Amino acid sequence: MDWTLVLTQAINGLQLGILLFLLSAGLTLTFGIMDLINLAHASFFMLGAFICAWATLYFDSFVVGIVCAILGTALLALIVEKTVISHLYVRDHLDQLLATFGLILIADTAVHLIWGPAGLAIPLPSQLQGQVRFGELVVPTYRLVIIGVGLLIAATLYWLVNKTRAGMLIRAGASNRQMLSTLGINVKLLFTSVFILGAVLAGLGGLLIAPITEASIGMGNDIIITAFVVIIIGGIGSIKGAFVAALLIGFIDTFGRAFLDTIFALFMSVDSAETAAPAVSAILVYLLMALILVWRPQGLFPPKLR
Amino acid sequence: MPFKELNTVMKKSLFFSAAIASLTAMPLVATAADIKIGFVTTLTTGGAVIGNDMRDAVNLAVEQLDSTMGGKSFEIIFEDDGFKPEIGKQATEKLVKEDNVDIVAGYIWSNVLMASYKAVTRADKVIISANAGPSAIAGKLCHENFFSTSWQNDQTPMAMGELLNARGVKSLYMMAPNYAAGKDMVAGVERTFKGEFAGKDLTKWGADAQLDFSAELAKAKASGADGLVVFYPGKAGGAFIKQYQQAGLSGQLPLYTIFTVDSLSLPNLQKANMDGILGSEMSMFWGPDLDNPTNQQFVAAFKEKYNRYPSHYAAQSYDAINLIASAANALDGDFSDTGKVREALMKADFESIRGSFEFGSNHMPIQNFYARKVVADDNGDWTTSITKTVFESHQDVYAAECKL
Amino acid sequence: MSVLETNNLSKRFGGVVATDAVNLSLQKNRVHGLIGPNGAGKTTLIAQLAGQLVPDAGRVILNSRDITRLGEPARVRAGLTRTFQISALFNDFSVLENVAFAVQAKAGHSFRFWSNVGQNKKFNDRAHELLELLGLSNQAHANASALSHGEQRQLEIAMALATKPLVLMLDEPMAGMGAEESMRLIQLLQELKHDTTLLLVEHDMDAVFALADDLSVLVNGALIATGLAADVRQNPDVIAAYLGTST
Amino acid sequence: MNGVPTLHRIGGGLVLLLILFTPFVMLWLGKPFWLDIFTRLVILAIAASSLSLLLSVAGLASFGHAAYIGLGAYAVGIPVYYETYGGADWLASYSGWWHVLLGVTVCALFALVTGAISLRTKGVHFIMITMAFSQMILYLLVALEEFGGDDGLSVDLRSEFVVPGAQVLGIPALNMEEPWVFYLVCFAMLLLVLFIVAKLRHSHFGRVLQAAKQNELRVKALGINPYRYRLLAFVVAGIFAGLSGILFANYAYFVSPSMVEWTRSGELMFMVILGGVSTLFGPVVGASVFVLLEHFLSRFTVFWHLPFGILLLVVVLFGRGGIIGMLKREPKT
Repeated sequence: MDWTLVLTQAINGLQLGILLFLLSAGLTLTFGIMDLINLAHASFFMLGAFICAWATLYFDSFVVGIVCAILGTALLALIVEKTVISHLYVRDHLDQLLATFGLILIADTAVHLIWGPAGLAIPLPSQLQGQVRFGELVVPTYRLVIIGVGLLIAATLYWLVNKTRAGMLIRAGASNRQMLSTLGINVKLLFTSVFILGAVLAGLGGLLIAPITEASIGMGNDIIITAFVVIIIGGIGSIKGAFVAALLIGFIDTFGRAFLDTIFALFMSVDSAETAAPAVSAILVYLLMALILVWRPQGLFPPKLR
Repeated sequence: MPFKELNTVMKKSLFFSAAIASLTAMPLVATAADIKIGFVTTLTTGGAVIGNDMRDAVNLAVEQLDSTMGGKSFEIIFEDDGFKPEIGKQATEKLVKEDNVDIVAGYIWSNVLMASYKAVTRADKVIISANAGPSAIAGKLCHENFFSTSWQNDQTPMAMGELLNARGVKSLYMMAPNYAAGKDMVAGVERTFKGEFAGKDLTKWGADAQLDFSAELAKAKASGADGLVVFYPGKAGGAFIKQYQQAGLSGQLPLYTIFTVDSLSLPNLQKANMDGILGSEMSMFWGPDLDNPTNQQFVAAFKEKYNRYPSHYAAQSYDAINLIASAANALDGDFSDTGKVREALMKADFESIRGSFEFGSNHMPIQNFYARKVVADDNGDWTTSITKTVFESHQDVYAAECKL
Repeated sequence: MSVLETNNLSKRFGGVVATDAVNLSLQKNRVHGLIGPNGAGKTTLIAQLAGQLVPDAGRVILNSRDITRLGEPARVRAGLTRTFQISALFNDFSVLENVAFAVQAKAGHSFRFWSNVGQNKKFNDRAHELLELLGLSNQAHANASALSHGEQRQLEIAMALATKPLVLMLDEPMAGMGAEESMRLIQLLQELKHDTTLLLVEHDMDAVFALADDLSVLVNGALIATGLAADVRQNPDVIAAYLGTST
Repeated sequence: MNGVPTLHRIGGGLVLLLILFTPFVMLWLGKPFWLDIFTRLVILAIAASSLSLLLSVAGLASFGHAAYIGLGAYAVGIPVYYETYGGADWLASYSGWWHVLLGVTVCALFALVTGAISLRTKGVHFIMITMAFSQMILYLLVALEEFGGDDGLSVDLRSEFVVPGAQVLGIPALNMEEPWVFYLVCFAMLLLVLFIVAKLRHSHFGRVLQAAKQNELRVKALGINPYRYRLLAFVVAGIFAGLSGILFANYAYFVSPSMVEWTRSGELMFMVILGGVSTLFGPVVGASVFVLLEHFLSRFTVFWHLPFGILLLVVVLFGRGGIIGMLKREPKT
């Protein structure tokens, strides 16, 4: 086996995992604390990418684009939380699924009407366009940026959740919702903040990946299901679980795509291996979830005292 | 009490029923046109980029024909396939049964076409594909009422294989989406390419298509191939080109594309400074600079009206409407006898953007294929330019399987 | 004769001992009171007897049969039924349907798909009998959620009785009841012990002393005294640890 | 006794009659397309009713119901494909009886296996694990290259239902290719499914499901383990959804993996909730409104997802109990 190739794929898996983590972190928090299934998380992923792309092109600066995207998704999240989401906290999961699915439809059509069907590309500053060389290994600079930024955000989140008072409340909320109100916390404010935090993280994920894949309509709808798989595997409400599961799935998906056909070709014809491998690697993630749920119905790291 | 309740429920149920009934009975939008042409394409989702280009070309043709063909007024009824076979099939049924159109055209995607064409042929009407050309419908499933103004899927990649031979490529890596057209493309290249395959990848396609090709690009690079061929229509194409450049492969692993780089993606790529694509080659039956009067008129009119280059999707759609118009002229606008419509279409007596147009026995065009290269035009806008003719009067290989 | 007994039943949660080698023995057709201060582990003990919690060690024996490994539904079918501290009813069902369903549960498997269960005479008649017994007849067609708190407690018992238990474990049945309702319930339980055996967990000491033939006292997960109610009440440890301070 | 159930029956009967006759009236008015729309409507109503057995009766939010529609559809598509183009003689057939046998068996087995695993989880985990199994079917179908993979498979002929000996007695065979005959077959299937669901709802079995939906703890404390009852409900619902898939393949002359996408499962849920979860006819009303709305909105604009999404929000936020719930509610005075 070619070790540079394996290493390259490992970096790709890490990048995918980080992206999944950005998306899942908000999802697992809103889920754990507010008991809210939010499909519309996917829309913030998309909106982050579109706003960033639009602002980058308009102001001709990637940095301005990022700032606009963060502020924009935060503002939109605030509006959506106040008008729709806050009414859903007391509803059952089905209502939440449907209402947030409705939000996705609205957001997708709105983006089509505003920016057209084509999607937007984000031009990268030239410093980020190149490649970095580690001996044999050549890695696109921008992918390292994604990984670096993602790890930084993960570390910040870890600090926020584990070392600050706000984080204490978040953890308390994720493990025991009743406790919050007995502690005399402004629950509404906490919920709104957590929702916005989650939305901004999703938007960050979207704008980070957009220079690679372009901002396109429904780009989040594809990945949100995987993000749900991540938080289920990681244990609902657990940031640590989301991180571990996101990386796990990132690696499994990438390595599955990269090497499964080679492995399959060992015991079947090359042709059937090449068609079977993508399907099987697509199934791998769900298979993993089903197995983990059978083994540990609460996921890998369920918050205690649930 | 029960009576009161009964009353309310009855009233409300009746109201509900009346609501359904009145919705159902809603009069159709009255249309005055004599000839109705249905056009099924993708107008929502990311696929709408292509669909809009086709619609623009159709509207240009309608404008140039002044909404008359064969002395009769005509109109186009556009339907959205939502990028999904079932929705396309449903839209086709609606065109045939409710709008009672004379001819149905359009169809970007092979799977949508395959799901839909029987709805048209069952009603003994004619269907004209303005893009999709799956092998089945060119071969064993060919139908007398089916015509194409595009190509059979295998032809363009076969031309690519030939082009690769001419460019001296010995070892090839190929990537395509894992669906029928993708596999046809791989098979097409294999048919004519004389070197060996260093590897190939079929990636996930459909609603949740794979857009991150890092894993595959790494493999391609490691394979030691001296050429990379990709087929990624629509938004995946743009994503691919970016990653190709970011991975630092431009200049190292020459890129050849099939239906990936076109007038739709080039402006976007230019905006994102993806100059790695400049100079890359593709195979195609047509190009904006193809030298014939009809084409030059078409490209100029399209650019004037929409302020951009037309894509081949647009060119094919433009041809489809003009082909229908030629049949209308031959039949004085009377489409009631499907047999006669077929005969008239078969003659293909119209000014094609290809220069000349001829149908094979399976109602697929017999046509030239060219190599095109990505260049900047005089205004600095990126476009493609024909560099050589790869095939002359090429017929698809499935025509032999068609028993028409 | 002992109907239900435990041998060295033990359960820990992390470092906390919730049940500490408990040896409990219930005699047939008697009321056995189980008392102890808050947090003594009464509910945990009941949960282990009912099969909701698996003990770390020890055995549960019902009618000389080891049921330690049986799941909750199987124990109920074997004759060991519980009521809940907080009423656990089917709120969308009527009162009658609640009890009829409990009767249905006792009647054997419910893989019957055709006949309308709401019109099952056997179930409804038995349910009416039980409602009569608990004094809920006039509420039979009300929604369970519409009952008053005390009535819900009674419905809870009616449902438990529908399973014809050998041993009925009552987890604070009087909680939240008015004085009059409590009196009625005490009378009822007195009569019930002729047909069944009762384990009564209760905070209302008057009720316990009025009803209990035997008494056990649980402190910090361990039984500090068990035996005839009259004897246990005199036990100095019990007076010191519990009665002296709590009442 | 309480009068409301009877009233529901009257209202529901009205809706069914309307569904039955509208397309024929439209056919008579020269609008044959309505037969298509209503055929689709009835097939989706079957699928939604089967889901309501899980969702409304048993309280099990299965988010993978589309998988059974796909399996049922391929149980028609694959045998017809082989019969038309040769191969796999043991499977190939145009016989509708064979398709039904195959579809029902496959759906029942799939439901049995995945249900046995899924029902060990609760709440949102159940939602996600059912979706995961459905995604596996999706990618499995995509991988079936022989049957068109992602592109799906054309079904050249509809299932043939030949009753042995019927011809001898002079009864003509059902011509499923005739749209109105096919419509009546679908409608009859809807009646059958509704009848069975209604029966189950009020049976001993149904009461266990309803009780376990309200208070699982108590059901166990009464000596019943709801697991096997739920599993059976899961299998029955799967079979009915499979039947709707068999009809769908016949209706569309086409099967494809996109029938199994998670959004399809979501749409089915929407139909059940739109109509009202606590009633027998809710899913029928929900499916009707869904299909008609989709049709009319998409005629006004290609951006019909926008009003549709808004409607979804409105129904969830303000229309508790769905349409039937709103009909039942007394007007405020």
